[in-house]
Amino acid sequence: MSKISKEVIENHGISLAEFNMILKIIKREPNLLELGIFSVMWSEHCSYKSTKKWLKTLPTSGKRVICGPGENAGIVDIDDGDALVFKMESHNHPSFIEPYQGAATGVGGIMRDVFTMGARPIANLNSLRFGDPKHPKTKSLLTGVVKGIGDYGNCVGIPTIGGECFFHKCYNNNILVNAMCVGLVKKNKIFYSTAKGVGNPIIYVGSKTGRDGIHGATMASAEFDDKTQDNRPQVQVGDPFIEKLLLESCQEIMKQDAIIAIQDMGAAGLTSSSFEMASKGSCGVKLNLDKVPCREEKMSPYEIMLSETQERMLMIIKPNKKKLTLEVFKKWGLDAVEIGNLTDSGDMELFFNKKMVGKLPIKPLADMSPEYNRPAKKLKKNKLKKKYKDIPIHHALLKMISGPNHSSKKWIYEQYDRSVMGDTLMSSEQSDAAIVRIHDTNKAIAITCDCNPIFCNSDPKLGSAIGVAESWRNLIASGAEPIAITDNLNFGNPEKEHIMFQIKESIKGIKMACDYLKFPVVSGNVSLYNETKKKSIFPTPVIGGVGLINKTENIKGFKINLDDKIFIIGDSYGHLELSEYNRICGNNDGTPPPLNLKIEYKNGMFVKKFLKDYGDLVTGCHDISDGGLLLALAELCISNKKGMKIKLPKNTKKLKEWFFGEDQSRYLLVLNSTDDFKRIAKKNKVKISEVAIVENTDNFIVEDNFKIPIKKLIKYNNSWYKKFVDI
Amino acid sequence: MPKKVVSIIVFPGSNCDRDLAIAIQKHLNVKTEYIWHNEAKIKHHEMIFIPGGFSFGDYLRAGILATKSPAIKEVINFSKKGVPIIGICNGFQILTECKLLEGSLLVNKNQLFICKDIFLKIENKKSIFSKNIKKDILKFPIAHGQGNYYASKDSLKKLEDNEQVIFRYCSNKGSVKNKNNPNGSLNNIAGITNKKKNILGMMPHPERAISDKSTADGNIFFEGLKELL
Amino acid sequence: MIYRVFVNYKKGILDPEAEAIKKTAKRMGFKSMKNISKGKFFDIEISEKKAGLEEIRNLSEELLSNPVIENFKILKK
Amino acid sequence: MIYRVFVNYKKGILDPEAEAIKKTAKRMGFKSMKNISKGKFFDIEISEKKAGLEEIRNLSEELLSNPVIENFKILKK
Ligand SMILES: Nc1ncnc2c1ncn2[C@@H]1O[C@H](COP(=O)(O)OP(=O)(O)O)[C@@H](O)[C@H]1O
Ligand SMILES: [Mg+2]
Repeated sequence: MSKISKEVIENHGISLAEFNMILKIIKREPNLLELGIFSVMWSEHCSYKSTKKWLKTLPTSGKRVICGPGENAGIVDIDDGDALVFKMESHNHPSFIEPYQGAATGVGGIMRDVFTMGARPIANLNSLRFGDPKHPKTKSLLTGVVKGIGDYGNCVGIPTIGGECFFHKCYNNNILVNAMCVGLVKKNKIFYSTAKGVGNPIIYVGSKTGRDGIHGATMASAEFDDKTQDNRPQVQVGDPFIEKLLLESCQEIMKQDAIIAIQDMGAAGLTSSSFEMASKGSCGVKLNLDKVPCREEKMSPYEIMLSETQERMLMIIKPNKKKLTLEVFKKWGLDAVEIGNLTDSGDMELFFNKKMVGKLPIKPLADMSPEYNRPAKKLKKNKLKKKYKDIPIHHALLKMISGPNHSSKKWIYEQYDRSVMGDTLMSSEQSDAAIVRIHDTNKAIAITCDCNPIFCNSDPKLGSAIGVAESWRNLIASGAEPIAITDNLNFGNPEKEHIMFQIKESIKGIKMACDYLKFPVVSGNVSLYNETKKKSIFPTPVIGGVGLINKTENIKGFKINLDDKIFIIGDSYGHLELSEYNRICGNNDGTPPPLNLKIEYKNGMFVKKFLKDYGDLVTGCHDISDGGLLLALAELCISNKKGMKIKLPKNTKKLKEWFFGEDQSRYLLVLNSTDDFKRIAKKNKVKISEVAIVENTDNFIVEDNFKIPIKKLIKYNNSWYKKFVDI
Repeated sequence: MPKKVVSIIVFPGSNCDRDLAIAIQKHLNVKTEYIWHNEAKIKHHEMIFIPGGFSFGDYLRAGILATKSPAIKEVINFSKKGVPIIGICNGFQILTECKLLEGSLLVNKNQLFICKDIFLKIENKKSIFSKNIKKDILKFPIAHGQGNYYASKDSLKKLEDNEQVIFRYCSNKGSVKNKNNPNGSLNNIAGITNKKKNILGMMPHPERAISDKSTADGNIFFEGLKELL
Repeated sequence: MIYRVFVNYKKGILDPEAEAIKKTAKRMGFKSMKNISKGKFFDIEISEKKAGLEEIRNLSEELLSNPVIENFKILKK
Repeated sequence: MIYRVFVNYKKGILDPEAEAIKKTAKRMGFKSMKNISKGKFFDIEISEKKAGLEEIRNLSEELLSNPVIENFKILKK
């Protein structure tokens, strides 16, 4: 074996201290294959070395939690023997390099994480961040990513029902593509990844292994430089057809009591999947790498172990079910092979053509993986209060609804099959959360993705807490009981003190809000080094929330009817700093609105209970988030193609604050009868005020101020994407 | 009396098979049986459905790879005997690729996958599939990347003259205009039959419109098939 | 032995992708371009010589092209 | 003057479509087929002679092919 040079070690992203640790663990020099294995296992992506210490502080248990972080996805109980399996995952770097394939394989990866656990995926969502629309790459990135997400999910036949899309120049060279998947499983049919039983066969199934994305996992842990754009071998091509076959064949085998443990081959492919399974079960593993089905000629053990070819799974099978298992895979036309078996050695032993080519101890490698307490320091902000122009209210509204961030996302979501499987009740343009029915029942679940990077950039702790609160609020507004979240923490380079500060603060904020709202974290993902040429993205901790709707009659969306009255629930202070309004005026300074979790909880519980007990009185419900009250009202009108008349507040001197302030913990309730509502709100000491009435008009009318024809609102709202992608 | 059985052909990559079975059972008082594409015999052939999805990944051209499956040979045999056959979405694409139906379904004019609710005008009620539909305009979802119906001038004329066009994309009031055409189909064609009128192919998904609040017109479509069994 | 099969749309069939490329190319300033059309090709490696071409013709007819919309042409590589 | 631009996947990149076609062809009984790969081609008609080839090269690089996963080749027809 070749001696390992300093350069080789460096190329594997392994620090000197880490290399010394390796020597200590195996008590000799590793060969290249072993070094490669260490490098991927200890990469940021697989080992979470910069964030592990902080992630451990997150609240992960609750009365509905069946499985928290640590498995392929989190699981929560939704009664009647049903459970939901869900997780979010990023594919940021690959999507920047090849948007179509990068995004597609991101969707494929997260679906495998979910169906590995025995669940059938029932909904996909995605949270997207692109650069300035004026940036020359933005258009092709947007079109490629959206098509990639759509084509993959559509082909597998899982509805893509929601998400978010946001443009900002901080993402010019580092776009974010976070995909979330939710699956349904019977509580007593969950599969885990803990390997057990000496001698049991290890079965490989799925696509043949190629040289794709070797070192993909370490790439995700390294900052971009200009050269990265020419990095060819990193690109993996997705095959949604094989994914569909994997899904169906695994579901079929899972009915047969054949599988002891199962795990998808995600980042770091065969290496991490086999290591993790063995390590969880305190087993040893023997693999015959020449048995692995290969797409290319002459693939080396190194390439086979590190390949990131998509659509592959690894499973430990009961020996007496081996034949049956292989037959099922054959029926589905998939390559399935026994590539090794479990041992009691505690080691991973790798053979190639009958020769041992690598041997590593499993437990120490996992247990002694690096964990850093990286230094963190707040960056001093030099406040530049620029002069900016104050835009009149109705101009501001039109500008907002016709701009990139608040235009109708129709161009995006029409490319996603939302109706397949027949259970989509609301996709995310019809309600604050997307809603899908549990098949053949009267139950449904609500799902939402949220993050306000503008807030997080100014104050990562508060901004992240607001993200959690907004997710919680969205679920309540749709008529659900919030259950739990998954998170996707997207940040820059953690080796920089101010970025590490953002990460720690953000996790603190998530913890604070989750604790208070009893909204545990059951799974998640971390994506670091989202940074190019020293420019980092804004901290973007995306929160994916899931809630339960007991009866589909309780679902609320953006509906309004003639003569309904619209009330605001919660206090309005008129916080304009960092608001969408200020931004379109050219003012980007300030702090996010304060978040009082006690009031958040109180208001939320009030709305939740009112929707449950007096649901008949409520036509629709909507939370107030960026864009403030006026945008929330305009969205209701656009969605219903109906007009309304909006009242002025008592203090007419602060109209902009009233209409565009982004104070937290507020909802809009659309009521067809108000007496009970007023009485109960008073009893609960919840602040309410009537803000609008749905009249027989084709206009969006602000009393004594202005009116805009609804047709015009809709036209403005629909124009941006069309123009942008069509130029 | 034992229930009659309707066959649904399932290919690797089909994904509307379950929902189709549910819709059929809900309205037609029959059992449904899935026929795996590799089966060379279709036992029950009172009526045959080919569901939507992405058979064989829709690689090469949507539907073409599925036409090489043994079960399709059976479908072709039964089609000659006059067995009613319905292909929805991918099923329609498969039926054109194996030449049981005229024409071809090209990539949508805007080159994008399109998923949305559309309105369908029932062009004529002279086919066994349409004569009992108790409405003139139906609202169904579409979800396809290749639904742009094309046929040569001659065959198009024959289709029209012979009243083989069953469904056209239209407005909510039934007007058939270019702006109601979601995918570029010639003459706004959304569904056709063969010359003998025992085979129907259509792009929209009635099986996805049987319980949703936004449209339940699929029920009307399936009710209309009752007499066939 | 490798044969290359070319498949393209028949005359008169509107190809939106080619149209879009043309539009974009014009916008990007490729002025000399008068027209653009597109197609697919398949490189097929076969083992024996005899009957090979016949098989490839059948394959092209039955699988690789759709006669309603496409033409094909076989060349030896 | 017409140039034909050939675009295909770089070596080592998975082509799931070609895989699916190969499997089906085998099922159909085309036994002599050993391998199949695929690509696209573009026929571009240009007006003037000079600088034409240069323009086509740029077009191929920037629009017709995706340099991350594809190669291209230009031939005069
Ligand atoms: N930010 C986070 N919050 C909570 N759990 C997390 C977070 N990041 C990762 N995890 C958990 O760590 C485990 C490993 O994640 P990951 O490496 O992404 O898994 P996989 O390889 O299956 O995609 C998972 O159980 C995941 O849920
Ligand atoms: Mg996994």
